[in-house]
Amino acid sequence: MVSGYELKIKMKRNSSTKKEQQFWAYIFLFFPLMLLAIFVFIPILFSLVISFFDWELMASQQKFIDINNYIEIFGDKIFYKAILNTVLYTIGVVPIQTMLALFLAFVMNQKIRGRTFFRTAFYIPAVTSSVVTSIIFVAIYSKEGLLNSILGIFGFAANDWLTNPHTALISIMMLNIWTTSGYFMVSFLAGLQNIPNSLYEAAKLEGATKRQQFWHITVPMVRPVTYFVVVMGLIGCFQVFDQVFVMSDGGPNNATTTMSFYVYQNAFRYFRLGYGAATAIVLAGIIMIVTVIQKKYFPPNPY
Amino acid sequence: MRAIKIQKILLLTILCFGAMVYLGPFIFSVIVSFSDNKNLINQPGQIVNSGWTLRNYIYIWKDLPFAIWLFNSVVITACQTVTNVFFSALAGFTFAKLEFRGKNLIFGAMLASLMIPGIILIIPKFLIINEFRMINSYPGLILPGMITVVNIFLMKQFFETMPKDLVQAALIDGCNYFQMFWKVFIPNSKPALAAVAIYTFQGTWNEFLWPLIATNTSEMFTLPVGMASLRYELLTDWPAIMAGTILVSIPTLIIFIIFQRYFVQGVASTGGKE
Amino acid sequence: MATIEIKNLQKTYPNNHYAIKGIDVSIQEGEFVVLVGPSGCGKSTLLRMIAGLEDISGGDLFFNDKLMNSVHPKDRNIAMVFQNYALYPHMTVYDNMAFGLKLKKMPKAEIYQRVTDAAKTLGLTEYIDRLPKEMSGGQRQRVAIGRAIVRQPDVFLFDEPLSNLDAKLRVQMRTEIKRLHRKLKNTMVYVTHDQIEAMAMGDKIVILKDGVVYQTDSPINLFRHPENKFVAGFIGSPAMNFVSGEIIKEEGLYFVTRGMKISIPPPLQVSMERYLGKRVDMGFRPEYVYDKGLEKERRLSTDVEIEILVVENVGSETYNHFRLNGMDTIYSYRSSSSNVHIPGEKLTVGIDLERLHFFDVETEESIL
Amino acid sequence: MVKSTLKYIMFAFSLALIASCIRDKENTIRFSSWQSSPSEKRLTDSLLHCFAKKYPEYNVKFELIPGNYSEKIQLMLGTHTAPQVFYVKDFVAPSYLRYDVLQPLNEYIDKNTSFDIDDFYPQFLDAFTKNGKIYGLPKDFGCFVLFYNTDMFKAAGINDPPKDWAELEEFSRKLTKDTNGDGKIEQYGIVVEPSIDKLMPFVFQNMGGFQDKDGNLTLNTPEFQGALEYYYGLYKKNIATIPTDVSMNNTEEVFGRKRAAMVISGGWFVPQLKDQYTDVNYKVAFLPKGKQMATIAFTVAYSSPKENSLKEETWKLLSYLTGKEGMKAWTSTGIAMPTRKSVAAQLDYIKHPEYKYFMGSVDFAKVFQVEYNERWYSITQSAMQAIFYQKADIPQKLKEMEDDMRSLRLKK
Repeated sequence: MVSGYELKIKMKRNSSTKKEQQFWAYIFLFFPLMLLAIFVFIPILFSLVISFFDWELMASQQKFIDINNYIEIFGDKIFYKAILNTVLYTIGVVPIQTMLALFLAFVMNQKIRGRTFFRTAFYIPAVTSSVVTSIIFVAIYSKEGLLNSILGIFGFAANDWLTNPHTALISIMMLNIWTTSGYFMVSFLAGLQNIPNSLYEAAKLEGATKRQQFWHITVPMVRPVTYFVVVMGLIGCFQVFDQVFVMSDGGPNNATTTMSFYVYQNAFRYFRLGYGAATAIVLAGIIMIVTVIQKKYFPPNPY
Repeated sequence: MRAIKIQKILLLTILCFGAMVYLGPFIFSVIVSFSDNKNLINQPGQIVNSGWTLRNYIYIWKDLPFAIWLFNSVVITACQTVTNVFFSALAGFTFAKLEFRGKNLIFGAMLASLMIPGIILIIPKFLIINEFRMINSYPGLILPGMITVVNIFLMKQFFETMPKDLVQAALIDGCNYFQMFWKVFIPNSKPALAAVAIYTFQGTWNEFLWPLIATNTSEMFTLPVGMASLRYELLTDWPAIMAGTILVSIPTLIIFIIFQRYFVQGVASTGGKE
Repeated sequence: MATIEIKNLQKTYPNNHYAIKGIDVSIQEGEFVVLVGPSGCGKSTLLRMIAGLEDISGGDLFFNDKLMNSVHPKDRNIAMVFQNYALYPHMTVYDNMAFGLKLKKMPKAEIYQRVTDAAKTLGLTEYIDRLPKEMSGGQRQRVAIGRAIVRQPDVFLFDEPLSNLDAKLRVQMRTEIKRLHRKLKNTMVYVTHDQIEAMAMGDKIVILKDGVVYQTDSPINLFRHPENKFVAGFIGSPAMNFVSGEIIKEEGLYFVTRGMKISIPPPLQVSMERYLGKRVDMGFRPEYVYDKGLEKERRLSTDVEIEILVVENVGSETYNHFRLNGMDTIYSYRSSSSNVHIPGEKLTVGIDLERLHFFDVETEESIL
Repeated sequence: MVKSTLKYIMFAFSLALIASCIRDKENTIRFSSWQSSPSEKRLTDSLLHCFAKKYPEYNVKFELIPGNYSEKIQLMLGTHTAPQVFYVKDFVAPSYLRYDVLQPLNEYIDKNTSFDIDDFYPQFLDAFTKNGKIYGLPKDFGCFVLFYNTDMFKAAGINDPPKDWAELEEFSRKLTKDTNGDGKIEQYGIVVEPSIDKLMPFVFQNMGGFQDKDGNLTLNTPEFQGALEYYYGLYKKNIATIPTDVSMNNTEEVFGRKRAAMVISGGWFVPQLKDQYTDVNYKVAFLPKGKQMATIAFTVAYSSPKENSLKEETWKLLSYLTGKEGMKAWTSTGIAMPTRKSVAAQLDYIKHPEYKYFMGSVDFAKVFQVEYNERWYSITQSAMQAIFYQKADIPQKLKEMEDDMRSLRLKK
């Protein structure tokens, strides 16, 4: 490396710090960019290409079928069901986890003994492998599992949460809220601690109650964090996969087939890689439209 | 005064209840994993009354390829975390402190790629790795995770807060740009490096979709993939499965408790900025 | 030690913005040269070009008659002290100073010798194992200087090294750097935006504005004989007063403006002839305005009636701000602290005719 | 700091390096299968052990594939990581055979006259044959029979297993009981599941099928629908249960844990009963007759990928495993039935009190193969679930299934 650099100096008599920087910058970026190209940039384009093929893993030659995959998507009932499930999932999870996280953060931000313990407790689900939490919840949700025995104490009839098509998706949603709310709580907590105390003091002088302080100072001041939490929540929910794979395998009767899971199924169970790529692209389109809409109508900081 | 006291008690009650909800499943899983009653899930209320045993852990460890999965997870996580942090820091430094042609273009492309949902990459990534004949191998598992745009972004933001004078001082002291990066900037970015490292560690250790797709044989599985396969292999042998979940969780838990400060800092630093 | 020769040096940015528009400066061996000017004048850029941290877009830079344009900073045998000290936060004082030497693969013993010597010179011996964050601003500044000293460079470059210190410390460090210069006798180039600092420190001062040298001279010459209106206004505190007026001829040349008629001193009569009937700017320093009632010996101008607006008493002296005859501009006048005026006081003053400056309205050049 | 970081990097990379160096020996034959029970695993191990004894120059490495076996094998074939020898299930065979990825074995079979290909039952060999080329050698077969709990039957006063649909329903009703009087049913007559495999015997018994000879779907026919209505009826009438209703994973477990008196299962269940559910007294019977006697036969073949650097070695293993000697060793425990006539005769299974029902089923058992993309299974599975969990309308569902599947037909 060094000799190359010296060579460069010799070659360019009028070499300069700018040229030198450029030279090093390209060296530094070479490997990262190569990896990014292979595993991010090229795949994005490649994915588009695949989606126009009837791409089969074991076939020696792939068949170009122009937009037939996309045509099939628009007549595919399960695809619509997957979109519906994903949307329901997102609508159910994002607001609740955001509010819960804000609530927890607000409670935690009071002067309370054992804050570190509670923070750790709330955060642990977020750092645990999604496969692990999913498996634990399969046990909890099973017909004779923990949830039903607790509900039984209050006289509720046992329900097989994951094989009942009416409750399967909701069960996974609850798991998701349980895992992520602690994570986002920490984000909110950081946001809350960044609010200058003087604002609260000023509000107190003007006679604002605790509740008014919460709605008129806390909520607007953590808006950038809220934005971040909502965006991350949306992205996470739109791509939920692990829980579905472990807990319900998309069933019963596709009640929990989400978009990501459907992409996976098509590509790696039915080996229809072209069709899978096409569904992924449609999904990506939907996610991007939602983010654009969100950016437009719910900007991070309107002030 | 009394109102404040009542309020405090109320808050504490809420928090304790919350802690129960958040920790309960893990406690449940620990209890089940030590139980010697395979049927216990079928007999509600008897969880605690059953006998205690280490048998489930012994079974998981000795009769299942758990040790191999653990080894795989450790190798992959170690390689990915180290290289990812290194490359992210290097690229972040380059974008933050060096001027070069095409900088804005490259950085713009990277930012744009953040907008693309990851699911779109899975199929082409699989096909590309397959072209390299790397499916079901360590390189196939490690390479795609060696660089993350978000980490580059975080490191860039961090390096931008460091004064430009340091660059010039190092230049005059006779550093080349790599020495400058390695001897001046890296030693001064421990908190950022730790946050990125811990994030990467956690993400890699828990990563499921890619190893699921990129591995075929049990001896290449990582812990999460192995665990997921146990779900169907052990079926309702819940004590054994729960023993597995506990074993998988312990490393993350240890890391989390040791580095909690950095975790929280990391969340705060990513959450604060958008 | 080295001489520095800057010839028609230029700096252009890609957006065709000229930061430095062809500068010529020559610096003698062992000279202490200060580059001064308002912010954005290009003084730091010029310094960084000397250091090799910025590319040279045009012109030549010589050290000891050797062309330096494309020499790497580390090979120019220079040392630089930065505004923000730019100490390596993770290194102790010792390591900070030794870092450059280590990179040069200097023997350990010699590094030790040099660093301890420098530490002794700067009074840092007892702090040698501390980290920068454990030290005060002044101490850090010393470390930064120490780091420069140990390299035993041909040229020291200072980039506003004192601007982050509080006023008192700044004055103290100023003398210390001067003392250091006297001891080391190195060529030093010093950048500051503070003209007082420049006047106090420089053997030679280069005044820059918008990438152009306005004047290069010794401090006293700059004060006495500014070559243009900018330099005249930049040097001195409070700044020089300017008033615009016309040249008329009665029994000799006069400068007239509302309520003021000042006869042009004889040495200037000839050159002012050209401006007869034209507008010129006249400048006079607050130091050379006198209370007619008190000052009898000097040759003062005709009476000027003023009304004091604001009085600033700084202890040793007093700055009185006033308006001239309904004009908007506020002028100042320095009086001794024994002669205290009060706002609203009306006063008759005169200006020392020996100390007048006249400037061409268009070129802003001094008329001599 | 710098040095310790370097150390970590070196450590991580050396780990990876070591890990990737732990490679198999050059001439190792990789062998993959799923495992339905620990007893099957033991059997596989001993069989491979015998092979190793006989041919010590070959290394065979067993790689277990848990969960989603067929997908994984197809993925491995597609990703150049397939083992040299692996199981192929009969009903996914068409999707394997459609690509040119399996090794045709005719050449080897022809060379080795002692292998005696004609000894195989032809219907099992046919399942792996395309255009006259044999791509897999059936190692064994199994078929659905009826297991019934003799204690429960005795307690309900029934002596013989049900012979036809009417008896099956009648007996089930009698066997469904609330044994401890808590108002909930503890014991069901039969355990069924919302799955196409368990339904198909009933369809065949009702003279129906999944597809006709030309490959057109025949779901929307009275025969298919009648079978489905009867099958679902058992559950609807609350005389049958499904595993999830009692928090279990499969029907065998429900039977083993004495929550149901009857179960439809295959030979692989026998060792499980003997190992795990030792307290269950049971007997085996032919499936009850509908319009005709019928059941499904499952056969599994050993196949080998075309992309294989150890073809000769592979053939050695294949021919050992499916040869007379290997098959005898494999099937002598009764885990599965032999697909060679000679082995069946040798083992005398035709007269065995239990196995005779498996061997006897060969006469009327059908091999179930579907010539549609893998997705057909998920579609039918979803439909079955919709019927069982959501009480979906059966005729309408059948029509939907046909519509959804039509475009998935495999290209020739």
